[in-house]
Amino acid sequence: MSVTYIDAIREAQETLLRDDPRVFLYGQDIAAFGGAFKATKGLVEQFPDRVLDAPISEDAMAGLAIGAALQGMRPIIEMQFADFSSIAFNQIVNHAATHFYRTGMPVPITVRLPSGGTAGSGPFHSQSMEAIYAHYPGVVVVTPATVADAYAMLIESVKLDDPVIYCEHKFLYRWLKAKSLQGDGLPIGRARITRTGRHATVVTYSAMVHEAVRAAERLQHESGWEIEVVDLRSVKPLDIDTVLASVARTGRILALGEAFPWGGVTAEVVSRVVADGFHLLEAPPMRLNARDTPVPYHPKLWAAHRPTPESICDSLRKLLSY
Amino acid sequence: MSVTYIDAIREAQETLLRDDPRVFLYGQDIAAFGGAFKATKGLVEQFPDRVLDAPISEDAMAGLAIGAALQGMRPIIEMQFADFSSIAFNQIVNHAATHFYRTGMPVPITVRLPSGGTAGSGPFHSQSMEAIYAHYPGVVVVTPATVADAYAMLIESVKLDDPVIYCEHKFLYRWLKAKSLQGDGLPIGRARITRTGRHATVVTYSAMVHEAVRAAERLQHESGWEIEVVDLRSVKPLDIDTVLASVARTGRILALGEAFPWGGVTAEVVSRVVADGFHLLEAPPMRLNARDTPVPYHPKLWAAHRPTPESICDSLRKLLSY
Amino acid sequence: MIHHSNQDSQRSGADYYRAMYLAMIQARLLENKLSSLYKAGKIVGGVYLGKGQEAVSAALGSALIPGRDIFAPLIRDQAGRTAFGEPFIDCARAYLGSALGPMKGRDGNIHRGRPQEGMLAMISHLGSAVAVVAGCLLAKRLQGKLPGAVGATCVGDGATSTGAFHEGLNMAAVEKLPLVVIVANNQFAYSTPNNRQFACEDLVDRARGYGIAGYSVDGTDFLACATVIGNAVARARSGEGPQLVVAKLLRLTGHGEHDDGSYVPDAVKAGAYGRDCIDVAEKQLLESKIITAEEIAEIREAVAVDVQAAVAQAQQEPTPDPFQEDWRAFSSDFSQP
Amino acid sequence: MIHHSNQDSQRSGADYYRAMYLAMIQARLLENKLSSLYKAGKIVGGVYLGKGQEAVSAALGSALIPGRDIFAPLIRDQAGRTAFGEPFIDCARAYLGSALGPMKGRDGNIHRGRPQEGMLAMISHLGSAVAVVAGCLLAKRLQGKLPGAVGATCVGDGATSTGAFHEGLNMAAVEKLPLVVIVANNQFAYSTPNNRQFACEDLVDRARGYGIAGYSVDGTDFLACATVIGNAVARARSGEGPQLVVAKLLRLTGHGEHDDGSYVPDAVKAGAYGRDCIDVAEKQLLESKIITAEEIAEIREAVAVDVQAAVAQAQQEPTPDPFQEDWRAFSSDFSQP
Ligand SMILES: Cc1ncc(C[n+]2csc(CCOP(=O)(O)OP(=O)(O)O)c2C)c(N)n1
Ligand SMILES: Cc1ncc(C[n+]2csc(CCOP(=O)(O)OP(=O)(O)O)c2C)c(N)n1
Ligand SMILES: [Mg+2]
Ligand SMILES: [Mg+2]
Repeated sequence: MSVTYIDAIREAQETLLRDDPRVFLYGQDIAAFGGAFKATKGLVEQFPDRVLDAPISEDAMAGLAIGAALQGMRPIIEMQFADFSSIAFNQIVNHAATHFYRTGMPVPITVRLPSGGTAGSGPFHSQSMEAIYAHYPGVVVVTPATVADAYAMLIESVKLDDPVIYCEHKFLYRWLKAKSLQGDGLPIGRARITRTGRHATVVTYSAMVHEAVRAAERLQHESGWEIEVVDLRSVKPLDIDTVLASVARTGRILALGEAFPWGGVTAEVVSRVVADGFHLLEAPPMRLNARDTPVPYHPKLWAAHRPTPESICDSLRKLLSY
Repeated sequence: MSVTYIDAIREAQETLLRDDPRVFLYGQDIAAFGGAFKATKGLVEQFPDRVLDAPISEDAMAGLAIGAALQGMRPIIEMQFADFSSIAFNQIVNHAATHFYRTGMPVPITVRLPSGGTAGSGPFHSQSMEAIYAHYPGVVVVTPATVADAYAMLIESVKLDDPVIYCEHKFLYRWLKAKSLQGDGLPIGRARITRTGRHATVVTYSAMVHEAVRAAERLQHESGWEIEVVDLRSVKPLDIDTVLASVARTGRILALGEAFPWGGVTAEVVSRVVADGFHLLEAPPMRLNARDTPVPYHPKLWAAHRPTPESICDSLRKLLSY
Repeated sequence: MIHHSNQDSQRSGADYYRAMYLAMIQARLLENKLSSLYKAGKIVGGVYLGKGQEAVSAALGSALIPGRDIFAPLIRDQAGRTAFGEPFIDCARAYLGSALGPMKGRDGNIHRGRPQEGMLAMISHLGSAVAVVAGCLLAKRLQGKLPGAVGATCVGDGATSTGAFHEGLNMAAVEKLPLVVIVANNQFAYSTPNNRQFACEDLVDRARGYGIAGYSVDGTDFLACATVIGNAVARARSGEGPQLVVAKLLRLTGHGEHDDGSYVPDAVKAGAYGRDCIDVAEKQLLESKIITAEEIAEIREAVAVDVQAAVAQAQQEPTPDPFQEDWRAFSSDFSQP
Repeated sequence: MIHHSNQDSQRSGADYYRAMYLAMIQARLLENKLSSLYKAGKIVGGVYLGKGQEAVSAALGSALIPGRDIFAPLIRDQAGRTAFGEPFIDCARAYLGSALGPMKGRDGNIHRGRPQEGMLAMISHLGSAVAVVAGCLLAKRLQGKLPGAVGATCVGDGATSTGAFHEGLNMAAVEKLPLVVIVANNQFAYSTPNNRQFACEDLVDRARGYGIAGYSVDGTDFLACATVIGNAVARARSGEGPQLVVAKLLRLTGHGEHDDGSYVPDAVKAGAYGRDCIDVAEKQLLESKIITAEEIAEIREAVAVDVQAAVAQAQQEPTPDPFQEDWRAFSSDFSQP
């Protein structure tokens, strides 16, 4: 038996609906159709009142979720693509995110963002928006990279009292498989050492974890370098301790992400590492992000826009040769 | 004669309207009323067709500007507060920002964002959103800190073919005065050394330039430290060369900003400095931002939420004592 | 403070009128005090008053049932807030920056609420409460608590131009939720007149496009507000789906106390909607013998004392101490894995 | 390729019908080819077709004047695009990822346009074109080029729920711009039926709430579309302000070619709107003797050749080379101070 990343998301929602009557799902085409990516397939049949199709109104979808959460529910809203959450931006960052600080009453909503690039998806169906949301105080932003994390972190997201932006990577949906949903029980806020190494650390998250591991394997095979890969798992809160511990071992860090290069997760990681771990560094911390253009449509351009095992290896070689 | 920062913004718009028939202004309450902050006072009388009141529709305001720009105009839209541009977010980052890359045709709009905190303004009238926009490829983000820059950079913004987010700081509106509008002619994309020094560099922008200078003066007076202050002027493009040249002289850097602490300008600055200037550093690069909560209403909380000359001095003392 | 007795069901008749009137006086006297405090430099930040809009706001607030219904007041809803049970001290604390009270000085002025008790704390972004109230009602439906409950919010004429207003109202209509939306069309959004805000003849013409009920009312007419708004709430309560009421009136003050409202033409001020709804209320209540002149005097006197007491209390209270603040935007504690 | 002759003024009568019909056949045959290419794995990414919606789209595109008017097509507007003058090769290049053509492989499929020539390049976010077209028209007004010009866009039933649609339409109404908005109500937004999208009886009921003209039309009826949409464009052109046309019809294909549309009930498919507007067009044109059976056959044959040629050309063309790309999102060069 094998279970995919999208299966895990579906299973988590089924578990949540079954175990917690406060949970309901709201999103475009998620009921009878089962969602654009089938993340809610079959759920409306089991929970007919709690899986609801939404109009094309992302702002109001988020608003509705906030209201329902204030009344004790635990809504999960599905954006059809992360890119369309730009319409829900105001409700998320100004309403949900500020509410606990302002009133003492948290807003436990979970916003599912099908994120990241796939070949041929173009500028408006490929975005990685984690840095946008993480910039704002009051929102948790999680970025599962494994099947087990996809499952466990969605369940944990819904249990958290704070609003959570759950960034699920579309590239992993059907490509990433595991034997089971069983994970290691790490909570949100804790990073994982996905691969141990001695010579350099790659800090990354979401689909790039897999590209980093590929690059690491290639470098090990080619030249014996042992690269440690840290999967942040959540970008806010960001587990800088685990990152620093890794850098303490390796002395070198590459922060890797698929998002646009200005600011973002990699900048935050590097800035925190140099603030607290400057003395640990044997080489300048490096960053590798997507290029500074919209995500291109053509598969050849797309493949050159995001980091790849090749470009990660290039960066690592530079880092290692410093 | 003295001219304030808000005068400069008004004058720039008057100059633009007078000299360029492609320019028009669109925004809530900007015509007869002259704008919430009087940045357009008297302009509708001079240019009755080109100063237009908008409905409370920020998304459509940005959309309208994009369309007008595609037809050869040079719209300037005023958001009543930067915080309300969250409603225009989609049109700005997905429509205006991507258009040149996608079609080869640039979208010369200028979006004025009355930004930053003032006492008693609270979570929704105090935000600094430069990092949000700068994250996206295709938008220029400028953050004038002086009266002359407020004038010259608004004029330059409108002349640029790319979309520009013009972040004007509300705290400076009436507080900041100059003898004239005359500046030094630095273009967008070039930082300025506002104050020279030898012992540490503070890299900042917008209202924080003045707080940094105050802190520098205090440290000089108290203990003879000579702090260099770099005003980025535009956060995208970001003039890392000027920053690196300063760090080459001082060996120490504090990146300072008024925005939320996760990511943002300070993280981008530090990450670029360590990438290219690691060998120049004699101490870990530091950051100082606002606290990680919404901007509080109460003046006492607000004053402790943003960096102040005191907290900047504290950071600098730490930086200097490393 | 004179309290609005907690109702179990929607008020009607004389009770409703009296509750409305009381709330209107409470709002007016409290807001007059806020205005003086502002002018005396005792309030930092904006002061936004509902002068001239009390009848509309009170008609809504007095028709709602605290503890059962949801109310999302906007900037000119002091009367509705009071009618819904918000004590003066909440207002005084928010404006004066007391560290006690629901917002603890973290947010101020009209950005206050008691969401735990069904009175939402507005954010500034206009129109955004509509979907949030719809969500509260959807939750109640899922929880089996919807029968007999309603949710309500007020917006201005300007807020009807927001995408949020449209998306929220359409969504509520699709879900047939008992949502009452009052548009207080005071003819201006800050300085912007209706003809720069919309092009329809009457905003109530929007109701049909959402498939919901729509009513117009003269917002300065106390009894008419009671009837139209009271009925709209009652219809929503009885399961007839969203209700839109468009009340026409005039703001009898600036947009905020910093604004003299000089852009409002004299002819408009002198026109039909320029009258003060409190004068109208008193006249109507006296004529229909629901209240006596003595009672009016008593109410005004008692309310003035309550206002004074609330402000005095808030003024003595501690302001927030940045060193005591925990500066946390998360309720979860992530420091302990 | 058979070209749509550049009109100087809006077409009418037989000319208009013939132009519409040609565009419909062009769209249908081109899209059939796209569908085959997709199924053969020759297209990466989504393929979105306008099958069943050609009459509406062509009625609009054929009523517009290229070079003078603005057109913002949406996902099911191949017919309107062609009628407005977009050559097949633009479509073929966008779908097949040619490095030539307006989007150079940077964007694909329906996200293409020639904004320099008044045909906007849509972004995916539904509803966002409405305000942009309004802006184009406002620019024309300021430039003194508005008289005789119009701007038009199509949206689906689903897109009417967006805040962008509302804000844009309201803004255009306030400015009384000659904006024509066609709502192609194909009864589904992806899988979502109308009753989960809105609660009004007919979307045309929204027109009054914006203070603009509104018309309904059977979108499968060729002649009716010509009349209603043609008239709406003519009215806008003559200065009567924004025009809303709601066309009822059915998408005769999935949402995209990846989708079998199995959620559309058989009864709906078999119902009045399930008919193919091209069949209707041919019947009506033959009956009214505007066109002969031979002409139809000739048009179909000639168009098939044009389609083949465009696809063949695009298939031979180079795809983008990442090493040649300049990877710049700014048109300004900031590297030289
Ligand atoms: C989305 C948004 N844009 C702009 C503002 C700034 N603003 C605050 S009140 C106001 C005018 C509101 O007018 P209206 O809705 O008619 O309410 P009124 O003040 O007349 O009661 C504006 C533009 C805002 N709060 N929200
Ligand atoms: C703001 C936004 N949300 C979601 C989507 C995803 N999406 C693409 S097409 C579509 C359905 C559109 O339905 P409708 O407007 O009726 O047009 P149709 O496809 O029926 O022609 C959806 C939900 C989008 N493009 N934009
Ligand atoms: Mg108003
Ligand atoms: Mg549709």
